[in-house]
Amino acid sequence: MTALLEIRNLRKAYPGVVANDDVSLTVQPGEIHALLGENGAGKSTLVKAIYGLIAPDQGQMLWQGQLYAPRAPNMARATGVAMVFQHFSLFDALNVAENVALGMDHPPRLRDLSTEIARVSTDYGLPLDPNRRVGDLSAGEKQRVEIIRCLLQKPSLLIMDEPTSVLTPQEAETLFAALHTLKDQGKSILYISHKLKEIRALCDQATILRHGKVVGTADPQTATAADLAELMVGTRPTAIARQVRAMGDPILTVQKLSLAPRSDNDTPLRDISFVIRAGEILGIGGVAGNGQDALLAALSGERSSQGDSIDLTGTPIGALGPTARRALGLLSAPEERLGHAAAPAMTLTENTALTGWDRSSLARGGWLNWGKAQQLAQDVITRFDVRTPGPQAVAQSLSGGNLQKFVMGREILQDPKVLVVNQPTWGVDAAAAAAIRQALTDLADQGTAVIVISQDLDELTEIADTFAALNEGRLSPTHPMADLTQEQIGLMLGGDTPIMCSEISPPEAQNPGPALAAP
Amino acid sequence: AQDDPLKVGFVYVGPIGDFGWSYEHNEGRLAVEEHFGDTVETIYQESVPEGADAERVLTQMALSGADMIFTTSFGYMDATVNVAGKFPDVKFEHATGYKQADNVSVYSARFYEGRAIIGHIAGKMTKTNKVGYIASYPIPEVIRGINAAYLHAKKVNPEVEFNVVWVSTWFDPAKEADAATALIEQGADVIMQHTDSTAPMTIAEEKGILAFGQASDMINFGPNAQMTAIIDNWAPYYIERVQAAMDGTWESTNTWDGIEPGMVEMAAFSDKLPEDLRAEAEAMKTAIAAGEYHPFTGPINRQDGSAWLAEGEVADDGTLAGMNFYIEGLTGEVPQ
Amino acid sequence: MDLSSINLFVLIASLMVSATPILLAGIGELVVEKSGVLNLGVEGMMITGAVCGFAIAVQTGSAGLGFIAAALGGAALSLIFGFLTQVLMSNQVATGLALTLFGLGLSALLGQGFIGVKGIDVGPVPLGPLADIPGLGIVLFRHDGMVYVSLLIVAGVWAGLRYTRAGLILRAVGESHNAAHALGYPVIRIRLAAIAFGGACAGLGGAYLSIVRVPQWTEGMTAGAGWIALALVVFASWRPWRVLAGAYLFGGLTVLQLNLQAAGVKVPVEVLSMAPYLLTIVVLVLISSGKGASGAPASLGTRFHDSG
Amino acid sequence: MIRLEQRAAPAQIWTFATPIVAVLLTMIAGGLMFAALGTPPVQALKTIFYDPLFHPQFASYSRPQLLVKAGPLILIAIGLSLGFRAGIWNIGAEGQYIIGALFGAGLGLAAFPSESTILFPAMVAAGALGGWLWAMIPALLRVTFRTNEILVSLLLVYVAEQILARAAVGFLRNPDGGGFPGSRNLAQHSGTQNLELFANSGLHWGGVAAIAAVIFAYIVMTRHLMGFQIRVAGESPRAALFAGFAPKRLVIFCLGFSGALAGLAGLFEVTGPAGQISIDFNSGYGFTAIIVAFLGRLNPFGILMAGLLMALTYIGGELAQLTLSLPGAAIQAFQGMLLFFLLGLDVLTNYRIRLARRRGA
Ligand SMILES: Nc1ncnc2c1ncn2[C@@H]1O[C@H](COP(=O)(O)OP(=O)(O)OP(=O)(O)O)[C@@H](O)[C@H]1O
Ligand SMILES: Nc1ncnc2c1ncn2[C@@H]1O[C@H](COP(=O)(O)OP(=O)(O)OP(=O)(O)O)[C@@H](O)[C@H]1O
Ligand SMILES: [Mg+2]
Ligand SMILES: [Mg+2]
Repeated sequence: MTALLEIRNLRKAYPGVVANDDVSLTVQPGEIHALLGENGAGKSTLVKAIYGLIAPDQGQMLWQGQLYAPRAPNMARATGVAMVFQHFSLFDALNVAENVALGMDHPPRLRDLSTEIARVSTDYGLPLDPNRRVGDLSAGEKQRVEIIRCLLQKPSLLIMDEPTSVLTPQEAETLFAALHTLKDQGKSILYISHKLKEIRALCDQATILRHGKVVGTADPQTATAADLAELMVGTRPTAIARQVRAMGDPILTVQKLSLAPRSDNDTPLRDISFVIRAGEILGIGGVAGNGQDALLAALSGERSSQGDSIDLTGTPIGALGPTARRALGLLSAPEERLGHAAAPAMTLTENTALTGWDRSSLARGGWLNWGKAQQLAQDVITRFDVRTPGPQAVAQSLSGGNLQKFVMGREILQDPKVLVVNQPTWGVDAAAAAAIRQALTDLADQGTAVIVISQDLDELTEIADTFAALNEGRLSPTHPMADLTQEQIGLMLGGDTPIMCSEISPPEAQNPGPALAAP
Repeated sequence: AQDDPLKVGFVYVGPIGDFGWSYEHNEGRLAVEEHFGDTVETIYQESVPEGADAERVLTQMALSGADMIFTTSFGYMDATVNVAGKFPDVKFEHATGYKQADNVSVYSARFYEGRAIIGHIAGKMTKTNKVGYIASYPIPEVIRGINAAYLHAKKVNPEVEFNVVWVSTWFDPAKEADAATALIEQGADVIMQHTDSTAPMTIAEEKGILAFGQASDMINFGPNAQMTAIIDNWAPYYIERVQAAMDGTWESTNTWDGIEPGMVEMAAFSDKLPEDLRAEAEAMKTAIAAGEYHPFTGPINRQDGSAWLAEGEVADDGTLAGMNFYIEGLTGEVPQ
Repeated sequence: MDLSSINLFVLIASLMVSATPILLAGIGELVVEKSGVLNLGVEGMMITGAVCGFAIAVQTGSAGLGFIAAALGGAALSLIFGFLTQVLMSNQVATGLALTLFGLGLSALLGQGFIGVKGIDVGPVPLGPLADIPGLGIVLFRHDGMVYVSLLIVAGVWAGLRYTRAGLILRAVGESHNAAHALGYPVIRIRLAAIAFGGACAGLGGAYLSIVRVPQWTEGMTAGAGWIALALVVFASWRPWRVLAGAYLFGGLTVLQLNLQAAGVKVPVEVLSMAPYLLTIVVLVLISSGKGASGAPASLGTRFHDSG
Repeated sequence: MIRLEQRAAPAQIWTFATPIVAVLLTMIAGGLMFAALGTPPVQALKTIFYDPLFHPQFASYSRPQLLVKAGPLILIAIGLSLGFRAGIWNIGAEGQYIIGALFGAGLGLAAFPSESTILFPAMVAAGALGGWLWAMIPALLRVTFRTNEILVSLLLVYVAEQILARAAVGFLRNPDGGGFPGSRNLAQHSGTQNLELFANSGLHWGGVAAIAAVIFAYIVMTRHLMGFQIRVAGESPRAALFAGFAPKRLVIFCLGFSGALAGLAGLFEVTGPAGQISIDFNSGYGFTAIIVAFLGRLNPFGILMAGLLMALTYIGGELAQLTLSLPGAAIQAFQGMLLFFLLGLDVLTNYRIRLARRRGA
């Protein structure tokens, strides 16, 4: 049997870094092939070469035994390669059908295409309205657009670069089902992900990259997650360490917090109420697009609400802006690292001043003390093991995981009373993700109230003391994490209220039971 | 050295390609070159804004060795006087201003003499009794022109009406064309302009009505439309002044010349005009040139009806130079 | 004062003529901006079109050839901008302004031999009995060909952007050049084509002035029309029909104020001359205070670099 | 095939070398143009670039004139650059320049013939106020109605020009001027004149203000929170919101600041080199300053250099017209070329040129 795609000794160098070094790899027909590696290992570079987006410096590719050298994506598509990009290649101002049409070389008329999108999307269990504006879609829905766009081309090889990083478990499940269907149809899939669990469940073969080189192959069905992680990083990941601790006094009380939607497809917040105590980690789960961004904005102060809807240790802060809230000790880190939590082209020193100028007294009378800011940035870098040349590096030169560590560290070192984070380990490799989770746990151990908004239930199970679910802008009551089964959580995510014995009734909360053990 | 040619500088407010004000001054410069040949050297600078840059340009011109400088726009007045103060050996000639100094002469043209003649023709030729007038800015020069034309149109046609449109520009072909169109649509069948482009003439030609050229002979643009044109002819004056400078007879003067020495020239009267009207126009021109007739001869009342000039009284140059009122019969107001 | 002397049909007809240069330039710039490029050099391209068009029209006696030359001239000039901003990634705002400066100088040099030369006659398109329809005939059927061409271009741009694949790709490139590139579209080539189209339209607009509306060549004769054309695109929220509406609104106000003056309306002249600008601002405020996004292409004015 | 490859960090050397290379290339291209026009190219280039600085006849006068000419350009460009960095587009500085001049001159004329020593400083304040107020129109419309400030500020230029014309022939006209348009000459009255700082240099307070603005802008942009807010807002508007920087305040500040500086420039010109309000008082500084701002890469010292370079080409161009009879249009085209080269070569700071093979296989 000839391989569908064979890559031989491929090399691609960027100034200062060899992104792919002598990479060889074979994808068989009907195979789901995993490509593993930590941030910056060269995975995206390799698949971009296959898709014709970049020209390799050396090496060859063979497609069913024939020499294959796509000069542009349309050649790749004509050959039978389709790709779902790690960073969306979507056009916000255009609708779903138009976006799909743009990814096809010979699309049918838009009206016919719309029908087809509707059909294929239901077939694969990934429902989509072809007439919606993509800018108004949630991250998960955007991902579906990319996937449907590929599926419509009936590719022989489907490349997916970290497709599940923005999906809920349910969405991921439907995606996996769809991938299995494709596999059964004899198609091959090249699958990139940091989530070892899903790779083990899904893939037939795995190639692991480190620093641009292939460091090994493995059969994910038999290898353990720890084995794979060790291959990727070079060391075994350590488990999260947690102390047994008692919860302190209630610190942040949210009462009937509502926000109107800002556009037709924006999710409103509806009557959100919860209480969090010192030392508690509250995990807020939910499917993408159910109001996570709005909730973070409402808590961080980017969007203001009624003054008394949010109360921080007795001070109504709903009407205050981000700076005033930071002064009172409420800090936050939004989901999008580049362009929201950090300014891409600015240095780490400057990005430290971004949220620290007031609380960390980096400015006096409006005059900034850059020396002090640099010191703080250096502290963050050292304490949180941010891999970067130094505080003078610009934010966008950091890999995703490192930038995320920096953002977290920046807030944590400012000694928050309450820290709110949204998707703290989105698209971050296993080692970095573990470090971030550990940092959040340590913070809680020191008495900070931590709110973790995340779609990653494993993550929440691992670190959260209490759990609430966000569904269409409503927040469920809070329950101790330990009391919840996966099934109950699933119901809560869907907006149902499971029958519980241990609903936490603020503010005189009881002890949340035994501390979670490391998994 | 004695044999060096006399260096004469010219400063223009617009591009010499405007086919209007600056173009005509540059024609004067070319006439000087032609007339004196190697004994003069001319230099010029075009599109010099009237504000802050004028003084520098004049200074540089003086530094470059110019013996004589013509500053050809009103707005250069103070700059000219200032620079003249610093270069007492350089002779300055400032157009259309009023500030003289030992080495600064002023000169201007009595365009209103020409306006009187075209007013007369317009009064006779209009059938709708509506004359359209495209005016630039409400400055004495322009107001004087309106008054002179209206006075003489009214004399021969008591029914005549002037519609004045102020376009707030000296040179914007598109806007001038629009103004001409608007006037014609309002019933005007004769167009006069006191702006620099040929656009109104072209529109008049297109719409088959009558018009008068401004600044230069625009017969090219309105072979059927142009009745005559008031031509700025600076050449005789420039030649005379340069000659004076060469002869060492130059002194500061205040010149306000009209038809007689040829500073204001009338283009050939169109043969579309009736014979007798052409004769009248010629006669008027001759009378003005000979000093027998002054266009502003009383009785003339101001717009509000108050007396300005008594019977037989002739306007003095001072009042004319600063004229900022309409005469009786004109409608509308002078924008203030 | 005699408002009855203002004939509405005639007024509309003349505002169409008055608005055609800015309409042409504006619709061209709309296409450029839809592709994500901000070219502030409209004035420079218009004046270059004006001189090229006039020169060729006079020399060949054909208005059609003149307009073709103007389109080519405008497009050629715009490609200087295209090369600098797309290939060398120079700043678009500054390069556009430099283009205006260069175009004004270049056109004056090219036009030196055409000062005082009479243009050619361009009559209305003979539309037979249509022209005699009362009212409508004056408004719609007595124009020169370019007025109709400009309307066709607007319709073409509208339909092209909305219904064709090329239009979709153009919009996509203007929305996100990175995504378009990732899908394999030649971002730079598409943008260069859009820039050239914009230059050609601006050239036509300038030539309409020098060949039809004025008609003559003089330096600086566009007198700021390019700036108004740029303003139109923003005013129109990047929608073709609104460019038409904006051009006719602005042209209409300009023509109307002259007509009101000619009719002797007792409103200070300065107020009337300011009116087109002030009313445009008022309309703009009304539009923008309503709901809805501005419609600006998301990557307007930003640089694109293919790092692969 | 030639391709551009991004540098890891901007090449410092090219930051300084590109302007020099650009000038050299402009000399070649411009020289060809001058030759085509029948002017000896070397002489033309020498006249434009060398004579204003070193010609025995002109230099002593032209050298200080460089700052006189560059002063308003720098002053306005500095103001604009702050907004441009924040993504706030004031392209109506020309209008603010006019209104600033009108306000300042209006005060001076109202107080005429006062010789009070506080009159001139009060006029300076009035000039800044005038420009600030005129800029507040687009600012407030943007803040309250989200109206596009590019368009409003541009349209207001035309409105300001009408007001200027009306002032010159109407309400500010010199009552002793015999009905001629234009105001009294402010530079000729001790109470209202913008003093020449060194005799015969032409240098006036506007140049001092320009230098001060450069230093002020540099300090604000690098050290002050306001400058930091401006940079963040321009770089990443969402990050600015997250940081808690209020965008509306920034719009008001940036438009107001640029308006005030443009107004100041107008005031210094009307009381100094121009002397009076006249119909055509403004001469495009507000638009040229936009080029200067970008040419200076929105950096205060860059703007200083760019302003001086532009001034050099203006003054050198005037000399070339004078001494070589080059048409003004050729100078304009030449300036355009210089800008093209300067802007185009900027790429070398951030990219290197590489000859790349296409396709490995
Ligand atoms: N356009 C580029 N220019 C320069 N260097 C690049 C470019 N793209 C990638 N690199 C470098 O190539 C290396 C590999 O990057 P690549 O994006 O392939 O990593 P990855 O394995 O996909 O990482 P991740 O898991 O974060 O997506 C990185 O170290 C990066 O520095
Ligand atoms: N144009 C570029 N120039 C230089 N380095 C680049 C460029 N594009 C990407 N990189 C580098 O490539 C590396 C990987 O980038 P990539 O965009 O694939 O994902 P990432 O930043 O690792 O984040 P994540 O995978 O978490 O989304 C980063 O170190 C980044 O700095
Ligand atoms: Mg990545
Ligand atoms: Mg990647």
